[in-house]
Amino acid sequence: MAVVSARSTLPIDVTRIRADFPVLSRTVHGKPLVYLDNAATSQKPRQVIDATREVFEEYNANIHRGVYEFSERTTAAFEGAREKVARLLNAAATREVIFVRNATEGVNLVAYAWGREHIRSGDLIVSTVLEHHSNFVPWQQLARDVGAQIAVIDVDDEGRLRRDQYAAAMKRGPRLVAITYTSNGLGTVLPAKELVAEAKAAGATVLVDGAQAVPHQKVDVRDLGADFLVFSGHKMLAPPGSGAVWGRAELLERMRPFLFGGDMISRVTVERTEWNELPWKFEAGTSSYVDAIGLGAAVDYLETVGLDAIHEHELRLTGYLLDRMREIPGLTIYGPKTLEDRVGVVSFNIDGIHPHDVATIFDAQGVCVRAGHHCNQLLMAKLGVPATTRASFYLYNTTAECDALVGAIHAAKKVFRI
Amino acid sequence: MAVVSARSTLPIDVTRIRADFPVLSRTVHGKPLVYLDNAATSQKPRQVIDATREVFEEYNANIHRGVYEFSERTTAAFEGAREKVARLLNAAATREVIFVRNATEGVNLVAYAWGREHIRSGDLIVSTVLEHHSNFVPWQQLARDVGAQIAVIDVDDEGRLRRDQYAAAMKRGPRLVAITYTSNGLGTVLPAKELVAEAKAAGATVLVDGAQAVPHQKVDVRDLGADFLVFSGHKMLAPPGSGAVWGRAELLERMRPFLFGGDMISRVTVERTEWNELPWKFEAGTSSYVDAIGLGAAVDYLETVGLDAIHEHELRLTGYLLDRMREIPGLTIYGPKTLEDRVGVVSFNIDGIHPHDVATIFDAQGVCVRAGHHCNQLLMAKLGVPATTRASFYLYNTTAECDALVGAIHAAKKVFRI
Amino acid sequence: MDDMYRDYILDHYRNPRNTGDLPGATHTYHDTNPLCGDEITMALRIEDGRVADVRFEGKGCAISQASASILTEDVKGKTLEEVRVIDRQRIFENLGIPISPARVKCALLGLKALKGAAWGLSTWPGEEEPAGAAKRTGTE
Amino acid sequence: MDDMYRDYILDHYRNPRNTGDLPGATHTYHDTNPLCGDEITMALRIEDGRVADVRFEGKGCAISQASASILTEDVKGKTLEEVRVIDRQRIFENLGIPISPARVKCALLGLKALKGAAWGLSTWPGEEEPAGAAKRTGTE
Ligand SMILES: Cc1ncc(COP(=O)(O)O)c(C=O)c1O
Ligand SMILES: Cc1ncc(COP(=O)(O)O)c(C=O)c1O
Repeated sequence: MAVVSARSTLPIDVTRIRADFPVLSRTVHGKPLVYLDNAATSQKPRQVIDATREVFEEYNANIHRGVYEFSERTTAAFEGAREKVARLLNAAATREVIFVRNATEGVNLVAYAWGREHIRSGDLIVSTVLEHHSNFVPWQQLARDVGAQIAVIDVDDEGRLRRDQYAAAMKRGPRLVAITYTSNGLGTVLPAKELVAEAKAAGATVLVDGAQAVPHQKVDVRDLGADFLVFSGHKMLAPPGSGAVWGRAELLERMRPFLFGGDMISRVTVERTEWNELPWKFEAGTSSYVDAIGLGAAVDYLETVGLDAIHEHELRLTGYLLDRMREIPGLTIYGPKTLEDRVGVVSFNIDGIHPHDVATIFDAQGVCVRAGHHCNQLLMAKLGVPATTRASFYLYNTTAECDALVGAIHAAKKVFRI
Repeated sequence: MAVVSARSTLPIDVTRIRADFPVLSRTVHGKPLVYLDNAATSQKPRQVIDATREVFEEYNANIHRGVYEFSERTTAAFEGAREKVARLLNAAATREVIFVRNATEGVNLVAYAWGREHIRSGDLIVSTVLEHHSNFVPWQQLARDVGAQIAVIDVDDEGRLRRDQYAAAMKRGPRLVAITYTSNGLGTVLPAKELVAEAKAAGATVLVDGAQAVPHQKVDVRDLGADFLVFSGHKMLAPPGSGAVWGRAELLERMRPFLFGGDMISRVTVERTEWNELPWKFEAGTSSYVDAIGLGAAVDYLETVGLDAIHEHELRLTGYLLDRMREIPGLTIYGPKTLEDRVGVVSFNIDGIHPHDVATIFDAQGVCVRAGHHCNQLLMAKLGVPATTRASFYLYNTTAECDALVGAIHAAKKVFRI
Repeated sequence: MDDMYRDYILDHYRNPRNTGDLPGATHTYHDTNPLCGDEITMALRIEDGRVADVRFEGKGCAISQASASILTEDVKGKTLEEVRVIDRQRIFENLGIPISPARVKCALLGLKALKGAAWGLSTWPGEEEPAGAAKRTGTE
Repeated sequence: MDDMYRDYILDHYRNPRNTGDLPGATHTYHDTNPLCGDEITMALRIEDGRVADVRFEGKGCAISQASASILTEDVKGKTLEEVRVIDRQRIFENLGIPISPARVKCALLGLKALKGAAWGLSTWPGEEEPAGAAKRTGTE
């Protein structure tokens, strides 16, 4: 099944884009790769691969404090990547961007460095049933340790957040609201700006999990109004090991550091330590500076294509796939029925076939999807299933790949004689 | 100044090795690169660069739980890297190896997950004046938070640990002993096995900072007898972002996780979370799996050359450089006078020239060294200087590079009309 | 794929043998694979050191359910000594189909529950993965 | 390198101008660059809105000490308004030598101490690095 080029009516030139991703021309079990597991991780364009290789081959040295040219070059590339991320998010200042390994470490950083200082016994933390474990378990454990409560806001039958429940929770004066922007399990896009505004009006500090949003649409932290935003580079064309916490400088300034060690100090004596300035105060030890430089190259790539165009492209693919899947009997499709509040992710089950069997059969067709709970066990419990099969898009996917997925669904039914 | 090949009497074939490192043939300010900042970070051989690129170009997918071939391949490469590290350290089990970003995160993991559970008010933590900030500040902060005490063992005039002070501290029944194996500031190699034995006899839990040892000599954790060992991949030919904590399984099993989120759970409900098995219990979120795969390739490379041979090679270079530097008037050389307890690092000052000026002048000659406190402010205070100039070796360095360094010292004196 | 989802596999999946309650069970064990939600309960009636009867109940993928079903057929009538030597290799042979690394846990869930029932052990001779095999766990 | 460590730089380093105690100082500020241990104390005597006298004391690298020494010559007699507009560019021009990114903090330490003395401020118009410049901090 050949992957044909996108039509010119699509908002981006997918054929050209695909040529930038070496892995996309590989085969799996003799079939062309159809990579539809982008919510788990994205593939990388040559521009990112080359940026990281260039560091190693041309000028690698440890960053910061090296009084020689290679260290200056590597430092400039690393700090330049931070500026790119700050610009991408429209942060008020570059020092508001802290490099971390991934969104998960980002949430933990905030939970340890802000949460353990500010959340007290009896305080309320508001979360949702849509949260990835990474934006739930840190708060659950914090709540357990300090005796705080967690309210988990439910979703309606289409996977949209129960705004009535959310509004009611706001009346209880939460100390912290920790919510996702886009659900990795369903593709639901939450009205993040409105939710943040309600939370801020209620006096809460707000963390937004942007792991599935920052890669797929324009996220402007000043417009969003939250206090913290976290995301992972590996889901947006960058190497695993890159990611960031954006935080409002006033908050970050007042927070105690999370990890202690080299680079985050300004002066150490036996008795006490003075911290470095932002953002380095939160970056202990040798950063994953090559991964971060890769993230900078990924931001360049995404901005060249345009995040609005990418979003539009994914909307079209999602609409196309949903339409094609609705023709197939015996499928359960989860999440919003319209494109208004969803993008990029299609979670489903084939009646009578377990998702693991589905994924195995798809794999034989070259079609890569996730099967499982997607680190969304609260959501799975709500849906009443142990697992789903999930296809998720990115800028390089095509309608032909949607067709391949549909073909794989038919193949699975055939294998199972359904 | 050409970098000539090593003589055949050297224990390793440096000419062949150098050909594997693309960056080593670069020039700086028109001069051949003489990279002597290996204690800060190492350069990377083609084998490591290619291993990481291969993931991105041939089979990248997120690890664990992916029911398709690419994910299986990436998972196998990642877990294979863990097995290589476990074998390198002679760990009793692969699950005793936890991947972290760097040695610093490793110490913090132990400080949070073990330390905050076991160190109580009034307890004693034993550290040394040789510690890198990364193995001191986490304990200092922990001590501050729980009301524990820290004893900082001094060094003698040659930078050897004061065994008398150490033995006296052991009599006080420390809860934790956190010591470096090799000093990054002086190159002193501590008698780690003896120190660990004394600490264990005193009933302490022992963490060894292997950041400067694991890259440069054979470290066998079963022989060493410690409870935890940490190190960074980037100092041993691997990409930044890779590193590990080795811990004894009995301890790791009983420890609560440090970072919470995806991958480290086995089951999440609103009320509670069950943890995954070792080692994944400590690896929350998407690991830096490509960096870790690079670390696996680096271990292969180091084992092919042979860690004993590398150690021998660095001993010879250290001896050669010390001899040549002793001929130069107006130098202060820090650390042990003999090779018995030192390797790989030569810290010095040129009378009348600040290390920053030294490094700038060296840079113009293509010679890369560190100038500063080396994240060793306790040691600098002991030495009574704000900073030193530090040259540090790795397997690809040559006596010709030592000569280049000596030439640069003369050049610095000339520039300063000394 | 027809290699893997053969008729007898699908038959065991859809019409599992030896299911339901086991009256007079002497040993019972429930195990899960939290990654995919597969669950299996194994119940044994051991008499004179032999598996006089065995039943299982479960839900999950075709591989885990068929593997458990086949396993019950295999162990019925065996001595505990004979049961003890059943290893992962035997399970794969019983299944008679290629099992990719990601599906190993599915294939072995029944064995895990069985060993739990018979010995209440969490390790079982021959159940461990051979050195070099990567284990699977759950993230995205 | 002779570009950088010119005679007048070494001369200012070895024979710094305007050093020592400043009797009747109206403003004093001590600043350090903890990365290299450089230290500078700037003392000013401001009279009628002018720098009637200035002295510094410090230790550190040639660049930081020469830069501070030259700066004291530059500001003596200036009005506070004139002092306020001294920016990093001016410092580089005063030094008259190429300053690599890693040495910028050295070059600017005197200015930082001066501004601290005059205004007790931690930011100073024109002291910020231009967008795109990487800052230096300390690790290995
Ligand atoms: C002895 C020692 N410990 C710890 C570290 C910290 O290593 P990293 O910055 O990779 O965490 C270093 C690095 O300089 C070191 O030399
Ligand atoms: C919504 C959401 N949050 C957090 C994460 C965790 O990301 P990472 O594993 O990169 O830390 C993910 C990744 O799946 C996600 O989809």
